[in-house]
Amino acid sequence: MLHTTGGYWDAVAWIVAFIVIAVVVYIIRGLGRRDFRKDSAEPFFSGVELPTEKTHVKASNIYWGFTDSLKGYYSIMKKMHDGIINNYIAWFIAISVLLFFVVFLPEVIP
Amino acid sequence: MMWEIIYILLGIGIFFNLLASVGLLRFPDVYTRLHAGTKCTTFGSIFIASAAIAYGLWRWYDGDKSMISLAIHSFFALIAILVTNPTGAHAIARAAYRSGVMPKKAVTDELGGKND
Amino acid sequence: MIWNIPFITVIVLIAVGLYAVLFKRNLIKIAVGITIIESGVNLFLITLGYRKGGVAPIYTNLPPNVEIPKGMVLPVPQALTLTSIVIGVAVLALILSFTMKIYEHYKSLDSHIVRRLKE
Amino acid sequence: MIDLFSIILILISALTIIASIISVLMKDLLSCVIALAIMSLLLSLYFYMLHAPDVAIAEAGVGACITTAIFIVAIKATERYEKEEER
Amino acid sequence: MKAKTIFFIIFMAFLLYAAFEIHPFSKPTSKMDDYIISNAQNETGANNVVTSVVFDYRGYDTLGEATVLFAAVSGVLVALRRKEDKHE
Amino acid sequence: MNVFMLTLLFIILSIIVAMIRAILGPTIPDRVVGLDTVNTLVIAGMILFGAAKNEVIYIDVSIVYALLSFITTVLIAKYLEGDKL
Amino acid sequence: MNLIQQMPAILIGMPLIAAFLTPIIDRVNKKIRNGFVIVVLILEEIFMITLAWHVFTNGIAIYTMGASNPSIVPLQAAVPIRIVLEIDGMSAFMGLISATVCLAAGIYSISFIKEGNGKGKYYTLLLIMLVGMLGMEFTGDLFNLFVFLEILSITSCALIAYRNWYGDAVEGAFKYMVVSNIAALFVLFAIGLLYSRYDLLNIAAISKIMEYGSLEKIALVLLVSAFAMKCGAVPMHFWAPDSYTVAPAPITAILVSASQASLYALFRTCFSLYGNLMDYHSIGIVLILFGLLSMFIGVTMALPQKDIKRLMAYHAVSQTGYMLLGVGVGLYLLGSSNFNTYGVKAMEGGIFHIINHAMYKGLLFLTAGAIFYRLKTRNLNEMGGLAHTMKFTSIFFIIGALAIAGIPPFNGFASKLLIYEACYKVNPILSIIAMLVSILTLASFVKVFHSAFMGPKLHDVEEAPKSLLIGMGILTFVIILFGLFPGWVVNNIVHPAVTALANRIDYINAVMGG
Amino acid sequence: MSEEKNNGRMSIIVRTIASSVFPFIVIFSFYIIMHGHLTPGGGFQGGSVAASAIVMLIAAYGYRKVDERVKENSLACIESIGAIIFVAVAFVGLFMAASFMYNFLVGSPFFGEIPHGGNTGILNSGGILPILNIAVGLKVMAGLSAVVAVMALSAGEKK
Amino acid sequence: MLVFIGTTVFCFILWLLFTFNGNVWQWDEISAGIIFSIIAGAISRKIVIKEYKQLSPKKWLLFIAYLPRFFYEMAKANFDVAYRVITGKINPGIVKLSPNLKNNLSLTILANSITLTPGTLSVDVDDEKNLYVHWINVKPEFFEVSKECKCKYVCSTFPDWARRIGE
Repeated sequence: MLHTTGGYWDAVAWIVAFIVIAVVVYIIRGLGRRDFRKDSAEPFFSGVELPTEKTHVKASNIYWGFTDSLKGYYSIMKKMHDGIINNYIAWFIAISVLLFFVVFLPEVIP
Repeated sequence: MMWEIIYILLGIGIFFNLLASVGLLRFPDVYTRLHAGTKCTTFGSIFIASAAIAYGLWRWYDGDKSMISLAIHSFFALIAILVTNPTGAHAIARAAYRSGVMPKKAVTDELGGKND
Repeated sequence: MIWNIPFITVIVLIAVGLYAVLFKRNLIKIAVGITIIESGVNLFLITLGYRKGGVAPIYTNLPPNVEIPKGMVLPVPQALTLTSIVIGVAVLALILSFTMKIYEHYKSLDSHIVRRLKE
Repeated sequence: MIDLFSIILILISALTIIASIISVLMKDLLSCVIALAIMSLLLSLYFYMLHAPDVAIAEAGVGACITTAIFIVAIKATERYEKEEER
Repeated sequence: MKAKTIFFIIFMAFLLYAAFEIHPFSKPTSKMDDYIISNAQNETGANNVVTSVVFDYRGYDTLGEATVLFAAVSGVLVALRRKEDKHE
Repeated sequence: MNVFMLTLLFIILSIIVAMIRAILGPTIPDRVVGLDTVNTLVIAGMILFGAAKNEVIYIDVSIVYALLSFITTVLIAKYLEGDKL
Repeated sequence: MNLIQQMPAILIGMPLIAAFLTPIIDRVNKKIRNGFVIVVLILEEIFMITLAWHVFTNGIAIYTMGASNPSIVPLQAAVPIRIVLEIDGMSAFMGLISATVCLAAGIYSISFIKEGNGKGKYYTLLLIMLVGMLGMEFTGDLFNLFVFLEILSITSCALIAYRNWYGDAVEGAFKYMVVSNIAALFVLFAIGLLYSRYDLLNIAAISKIMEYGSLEKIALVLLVSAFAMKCGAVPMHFWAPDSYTVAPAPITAILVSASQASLYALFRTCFSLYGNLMDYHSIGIVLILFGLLSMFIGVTMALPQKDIKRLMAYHAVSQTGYMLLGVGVGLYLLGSSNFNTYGVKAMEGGIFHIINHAMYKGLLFLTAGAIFYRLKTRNLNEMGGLAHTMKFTSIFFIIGALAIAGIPPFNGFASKLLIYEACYKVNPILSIIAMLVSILTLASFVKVFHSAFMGPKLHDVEEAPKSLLIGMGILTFVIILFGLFPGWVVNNIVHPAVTALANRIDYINAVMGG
Repeated sequence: MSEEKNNGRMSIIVRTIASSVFPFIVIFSFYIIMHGHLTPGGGFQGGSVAASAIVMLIAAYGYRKVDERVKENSLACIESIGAIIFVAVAFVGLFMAASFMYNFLVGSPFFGEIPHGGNTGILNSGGILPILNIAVGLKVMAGLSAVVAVMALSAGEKK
Repeated sequence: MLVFIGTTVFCFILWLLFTFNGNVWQWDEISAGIIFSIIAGAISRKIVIKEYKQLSPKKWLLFIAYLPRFFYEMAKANFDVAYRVITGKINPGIVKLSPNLKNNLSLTILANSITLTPGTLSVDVDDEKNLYVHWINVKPEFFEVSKECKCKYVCSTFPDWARRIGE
């Protein structure tokens, strides 16, 4: 039993509920017609022949749309991750300078 | 009396050390610079170390017992300089010759062509 | 009377080393820069411990008329610096051996070329 | 008033800084190593004059020999001149 | 490149500010160190206070230092070891 | 004023002059000569400072330098000779 | 002699002496060496659990190195002279993580690392790495922290470069070495600044008499930015993907908990060293910003990756953001009246996330290693259909992926829930971004699962060897355990850690007495 | 060319001087290590000086010649032994006396003399410090020379 | 074995000198010295001395007798360098000398001596033990001297001293 700010979370209860629901679903599924599956039709792919051999989508092609729509963002990111060691340290210096300003500003501007 | 001796020794040491530096600046090529850099610094350091040795012995003679080790250790530093400095000079000279630095204004070069 | 010149020396040394790390593209130069920063920090620790008129904190053959403890420099920074020097050597050896291996694979020491890992 | 010790310390500081700058700016890495050795040497003198002989010995043993040796071996295995190649 | 230079200069300026803020050179605060200088001989029996700090008061640091060196030597041996026959 | 310290000042001046050679030196051997000179001068300076402060035990450092400076020179010379290590 | 009193020293000393013995045993027999290392790691785990249990029940444990009675700080001087190890709830918590991950990785390495001329040194370095983590987490001394930071980074680099026949491996090691060494040098500089001010090195003693002057501010900035860089907070995270990608898989799993040791040092600096002396609002906001940036940039960079380990490395960056977010919210609220209500909850979430992250990210990296072990590639494009043969590996992967995505009932959900709800009270936008990142995480792991495990059978491979499965199994077991009983874990392990971190006065009094 | 002929050896003068200086450096490094608790120096400093002596031999005679006598694996073993001595002494402090790194020998008969004030140095004072000095010295000597030797070997292989 | 003992004794003497601090040595100092000299001797027994002849005390006495002469030459050398630094008159060249020395030690002594003495700097040494010397002031008469006397002409009596000490 994990108390959060707004309530609580109990994994065991959740699992019990999950199992109960699963059992109920299974029972409901068992109530249906058993012979339905046998004469179910092939899905209709708008006239296109289904490929017989199994295919595998390449990893680089997944979420292609996502990356393509965020092209501007990704080009900036790729420029940031340029793999040059000098720039890695430069970022450290930059962040330190920003932190210096954060820490020292209350002194300058009361 | 003792201080005068030390002054003289230190003076000679300073003179030769400065001479070494000036020689290092004035000479035209590596080999002649090595002459200045090796001989004069060694000689100057000998005098400076001798000043320290004299000082240590004097203080020891005056009753400060542990000052004898100032003299002994300075003596060892002196020996070490004396042994290693000319060897280092030789190593550099040979390396310089083999890496193709020829002596400038050379009258004769009997090593020429033998650096294989 | 010597203002804070040793501390300023330290900062300048760190600046020079950091300059090498930031702007030099040769990997061995970066190692040189790290060594210089290391030296600067070591010098910083030692200068922190210096006390005017102090002698080294060693009782063997102590010169006469040394006031204890105010007449000795602080020992803890020296101990810290010793540790720091050893760590510096260890790091330097490791960095340079990596550099040798990198040259074997990339045939270059330019940090703009040694970047197969990016994006 | 400024005493002799301070003058010497300031001179050594200046020399140390000069040596470090030289070791960064030189294009020939071997010169860098030599400048680094000089810097380590002067640093050791600095430590020595700040009454830290323990550290001075350590810096002597490490800076005079081991560091230089490692650098020279590394330069030997790689290349001697810092090349500015086109981006 | 320009931004890098600016950040670098500002960073060093802050550190330089720190150098001016530290206690004046040759006048350190000493609380722990005075205790160590006075008592090191009695507590550790060593004349060299630095050694007694290195190996007794802060001996654990020295253990760490020895470990660093050991790790670095092992690291160099690992990084520069010869190629094995079977690659992973 | 301690005469040893005064001498040390002159030694530092010599170091400055020797360092000019180490910086200018057109070839590597020139620089090494400068390094060698600086080395010897630093050893002398260390001896002087130890004597000036009446500190007997400080001289160990200069012995270490006197022994080890030679190794740097030999290593660089070895590199220049072009032999394998 | 009271063994539990001496436990901190034994925990540090035992793996150390084992590490020094390993090269000698390696010359005698390889099998004995493997057994020896595993036995030491198991003993370490047992001792760590004992010590942690002791700390959680009895409060802070003190160990003074070299004193005649180690569990009290000698009082003849007004300040601690010797090095003091101070193990409070947070340290013990972090120690548990390190020991567990190292045990799993050690077992995993038996067959993962091929027998060759480097394996003895591999185990030596692994043990020293454990020592480095434990030392960083236990110590109560600033300079000692620096020393162990360096031990950790040196061993990490040596192990990243273990497969030195790949150019990338050495390159990643070089980058990590430079980055971590610069960070460590600035940490040392900051330590010097603090030392110059107070002539002390003990964290508690400095904290007791500290004033918030300009030197302390500079030291604070250097410490925070250096540790933030070492734990991989955006925008100083660039080394993390580089080095995580190329390290051997078990080392990557340990590297995750190693960067969490830096995170621990960051929290220790913020909470125990400076505490509510400093301007904790602004530093809290800075931590929250770090967290948000890390989460978002990490996960968006992870999405298009095609290298499986690089993808996971970006997720590691992203998950670090959650911890920074949770604890940053806690720091932001520290001292206000809201702290006891939801500030504590946020910190509980953040710190619970540390252990969860170490477990599931370790597990994921180990599964990636198992795939690499069979396929010899990390490229997702060349994988496919592995679920046909590598059944256990795929099950482990599913568990890890679901845990990292925050799907109930696994442990990731519990900690994320805590963070969401607490952050919602501060600012709803924080929670919204956190949830968005969680969704994107799930998306990218769906991609990995699809590309690697689903689809037609492309490769004819076998199941991973037994030791790999055991190593993964340990972590899976812990994940399921934590997922099933999050309440128990939070109340008994995480809550003591949070209170230890938040109560600076207790930390000081344990050393300085009264 | 000279590479084959010299096989990495320096000229005969350098070699002779290196040989003659070698025992001097070695005994001096032992002096530094042994008197670490009395004079400036100690395990690390002496160890690095001794390692420098070995580096000098490597420089003067070439790596091959030194490799015939000292293998880097045995150097690594010596280093382990030094480290083990260190940790073992620390553990003796834990199990026999009070705590880890406890200086249990101070006040005991042999190493336990406690000097007072400025003196000329007593070798058998310092408790466990001389033992730790020797351990660290052994370790540093073996470690640093192993580093240089391995790097030199690796650099030489490539050519 | 003799070599080992010789090295050990040498090391032990060095140790005694290092540790001398005004008082008579303590027993622990001496015993530590013996132990460490034996270790140092064992390490360096095959490196240092290659011929038994070098151990003879007569050589050492000769070496000490050689020092004043050597020092005198060194002083002369320095004034020579001072002269050349101030005037800038140099006339350098590399010349070949055949000193006919048999073993390495004597050659080393000769080379180091002539490096520190007037106007000469040893540059190289070949397999036949011929020295190549950089001479800062090559006199024209040098080329007329016969091959055997060249050595004597450049470095006066040093070869004899080196032969007596080294061989």
